[in-house]
Amino acid sequence: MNKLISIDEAINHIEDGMTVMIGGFLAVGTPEKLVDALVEKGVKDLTIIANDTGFVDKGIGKLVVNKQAKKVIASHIGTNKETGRQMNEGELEVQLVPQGTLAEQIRAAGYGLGGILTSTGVGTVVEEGKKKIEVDGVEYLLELPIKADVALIKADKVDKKGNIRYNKTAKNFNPIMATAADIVIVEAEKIVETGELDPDDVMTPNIFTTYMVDGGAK
Amino acid sequence: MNKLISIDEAINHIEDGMTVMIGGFLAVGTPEKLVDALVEKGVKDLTIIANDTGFVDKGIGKLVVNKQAKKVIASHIGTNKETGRQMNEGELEVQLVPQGTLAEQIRAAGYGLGGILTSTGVGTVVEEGKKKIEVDGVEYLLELPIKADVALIKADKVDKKGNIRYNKTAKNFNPIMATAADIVIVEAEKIVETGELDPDDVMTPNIFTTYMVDGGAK
Amino acid sequence: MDKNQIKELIAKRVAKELHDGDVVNLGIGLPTLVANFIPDEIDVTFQSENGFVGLGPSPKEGEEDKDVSNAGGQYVTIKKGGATFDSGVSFGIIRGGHVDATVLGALQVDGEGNLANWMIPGKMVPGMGGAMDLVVGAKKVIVAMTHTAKGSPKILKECSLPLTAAGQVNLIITEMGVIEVTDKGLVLKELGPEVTVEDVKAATEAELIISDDLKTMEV
Amino acid sequence: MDKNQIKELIAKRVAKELHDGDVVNLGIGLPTLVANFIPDEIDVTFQSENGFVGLGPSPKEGEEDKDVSNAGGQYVTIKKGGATFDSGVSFGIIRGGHVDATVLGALQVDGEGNLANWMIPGKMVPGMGGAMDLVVGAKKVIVAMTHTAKGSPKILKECSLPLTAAGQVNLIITEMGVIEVTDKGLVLKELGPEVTVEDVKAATEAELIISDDLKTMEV
Repeated sequence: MNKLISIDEAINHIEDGMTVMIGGFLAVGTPEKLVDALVEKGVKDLTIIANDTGFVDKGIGKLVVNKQAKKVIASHIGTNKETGRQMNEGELEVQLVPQGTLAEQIRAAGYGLGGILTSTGVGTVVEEGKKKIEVDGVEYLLELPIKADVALIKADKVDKKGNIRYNKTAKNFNPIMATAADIVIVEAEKIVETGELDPDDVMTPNIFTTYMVDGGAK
Repeated sequence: MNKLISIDEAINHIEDGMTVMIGGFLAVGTPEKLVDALVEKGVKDLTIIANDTGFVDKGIGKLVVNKQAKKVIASHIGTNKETGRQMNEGELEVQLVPQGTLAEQIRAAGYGLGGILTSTGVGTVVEEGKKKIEVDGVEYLLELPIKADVALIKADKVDKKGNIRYNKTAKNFNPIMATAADIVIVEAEKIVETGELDPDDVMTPNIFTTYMVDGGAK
Repeated sequence: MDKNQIKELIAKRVAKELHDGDVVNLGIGLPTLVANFIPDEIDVTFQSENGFVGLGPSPKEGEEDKDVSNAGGQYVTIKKGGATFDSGVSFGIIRGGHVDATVLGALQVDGEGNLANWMIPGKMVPGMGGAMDLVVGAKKVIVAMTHTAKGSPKILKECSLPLTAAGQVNLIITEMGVIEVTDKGLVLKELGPEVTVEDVKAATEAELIISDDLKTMEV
Repeated sequence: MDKNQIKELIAKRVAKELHDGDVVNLGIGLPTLVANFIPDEIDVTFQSENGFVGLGPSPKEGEEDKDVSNAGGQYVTIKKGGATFDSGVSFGIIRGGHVDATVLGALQVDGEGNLANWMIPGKMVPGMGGAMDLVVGAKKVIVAMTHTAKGSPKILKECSLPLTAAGQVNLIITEMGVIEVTDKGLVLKELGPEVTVEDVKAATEAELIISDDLKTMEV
């Protein structure tokens, strides 16, 4: 099974109306080449799940500026004015989620949990519409899994079998999102031979990787 | 802050009646020197949380044989006949938990979740006494966090700041347990200087490590 | 067939259920043998629930790594391109549906796809280990076992032992045949060598629907 | 005091709340300055919620690593002995109570320890980012802010803006004083330089209990 494909082939798996998770934290660890190719292809009505919407000219923000999203699920949109503008003018639905809760919801989808209980958001607008569950006198919100059709992941290294290694703070949501989508596409700075990564050095096991593309070194 | 102490000093933190988590999977990745010291000290009435109770002469089983446990929470006790004997004769309380559920319950305690929903155990004796929650027509069990007073962890390497690296399948429950106890004691085969472990190579960040002991290379 | 031939037959037939690219977890005992019968041209990744993918063969004597074992505690090897992880990730992989097939033995299976394989009250209570998670989480659950135990049927109308999971079994492979668990009940799809449909019916307590397209088990 | 002196005063006073061995998360803006005032003899580990512990100073120009930034997106460094991890682990650390103190700014705080710092409806809706998790999860929540905004009190009887969290604030440090949130209400423990108790009361909408042991803020 050859998982290494071209960026164009990879992007062909993304269609109008799909739900797409994209890694990165303020554009650090975002697969920019996949995002650029997605902008170029111009698929529409995407639901984008990400920590934030980056900047107007960097990271996930480029998709928002190009009006390819109908909905964004994120913890923060403040660094991209266009997201706020589209939201205020009713062009874009934005669902704001506490960052730690978003991470757990994605992990829950990837790891087969029906949901998790968290205190985060209790007593705030975040609890609206959610089931509350009391355990030992403490009130928690039941937060449900969030999964996607496709996850776009940024790696430092990937071996040809699909084992992934991330660099420093470019991890953020990437390892979690890699577990929670039907198709996982990894943009790697370096593609290495199988066996070059020691089993203990792998951060995302090969079984999660559907495809990988060569992002080239910067 | 010097976290490196002797095995005797470490064991002095464990008292009669405490709840102790111990890493390992059929004695692979169990901190044997800490267990031996605990056997020697002879503290009693422990609640032991572990994947399994190892063997009569290896791993956690030695504590059972020495009658130091009043309760065991584990996924498997079949490799240690003494655990079964004590259970059948009413000398020891044994709570059996599916392995994946046990891992999530410990993680939930370490990571501040009020519980998690899982399908594992639905329709079996595991669901007895547990709250059932339906989400989108699927029934889940609410499994609650499990934490401990002390966790005994086996590492391959630890740096002097407390950053941990595990070897191969000796990870198992160790990284999760390291998050879920008031006092975390790490037995390392090698103590290395701070800085020898790259930040990307650390598997358990230093902030979880309370104390470490030199387990010596085997 | 002697005992070993029976085991080999079952393991060989199970191997044919696995596809290129599959992630598979093999239980302790008979299921372990399946790894020996994967054709060279297909790439199957074995997951070991104690924490890795890329389970390889046993090491040569003297070359064991004390920190590399399988879920039964035996020393094994990790193949090139394998990856290790903790129990949380391991069962995330299992529970999250990232394991294509799990192969395990059974004490009892029934027509509803219920499985009992972890305890006999008052007699044997080893614990469920990872079995409950595997059976609930894996996309396909294959029970691989001898058809009867000391002459008594193990495929029952209703399991009498405590369940490992309710309604999760997809396929039962024994030396007497291949049985699919369907909404309508158990369907005998393939007949083992040296047996007749009547033999299988006699050795099975549950109702059996005989497939219109009944074949002989090929291994 | 000019604006910078005020910020420095607040940051210096916050620094005195931190102890040897503490794990601390500093919010964006004023709280970031706290790192500059930790005495050499104590070892404080800074956690950055985008995924590491061991936050170090800004890199020299030209020495930035594109993959090492803080939660504000600025290039930073990781100290020797630091460790990186994903967002799941990062917020596990935060939610699980492994962060001893979080220091953050506020739009409003009230006598119940409620905090509002993430949105002004119809005007500014940046999102809560990691603030809600930090405020709920950290053992001690320190609000570090100027006492008023354009002359209007920010310490109110009741927050009017959407809350970040209910009842989680422990300590409020401004240029006018140090205020502890207690079961009985807000207690003024220390008085800022150049102000009187009456000044603080006038600039605070919430009721203030004046500590019997009122001290002058020492920095």
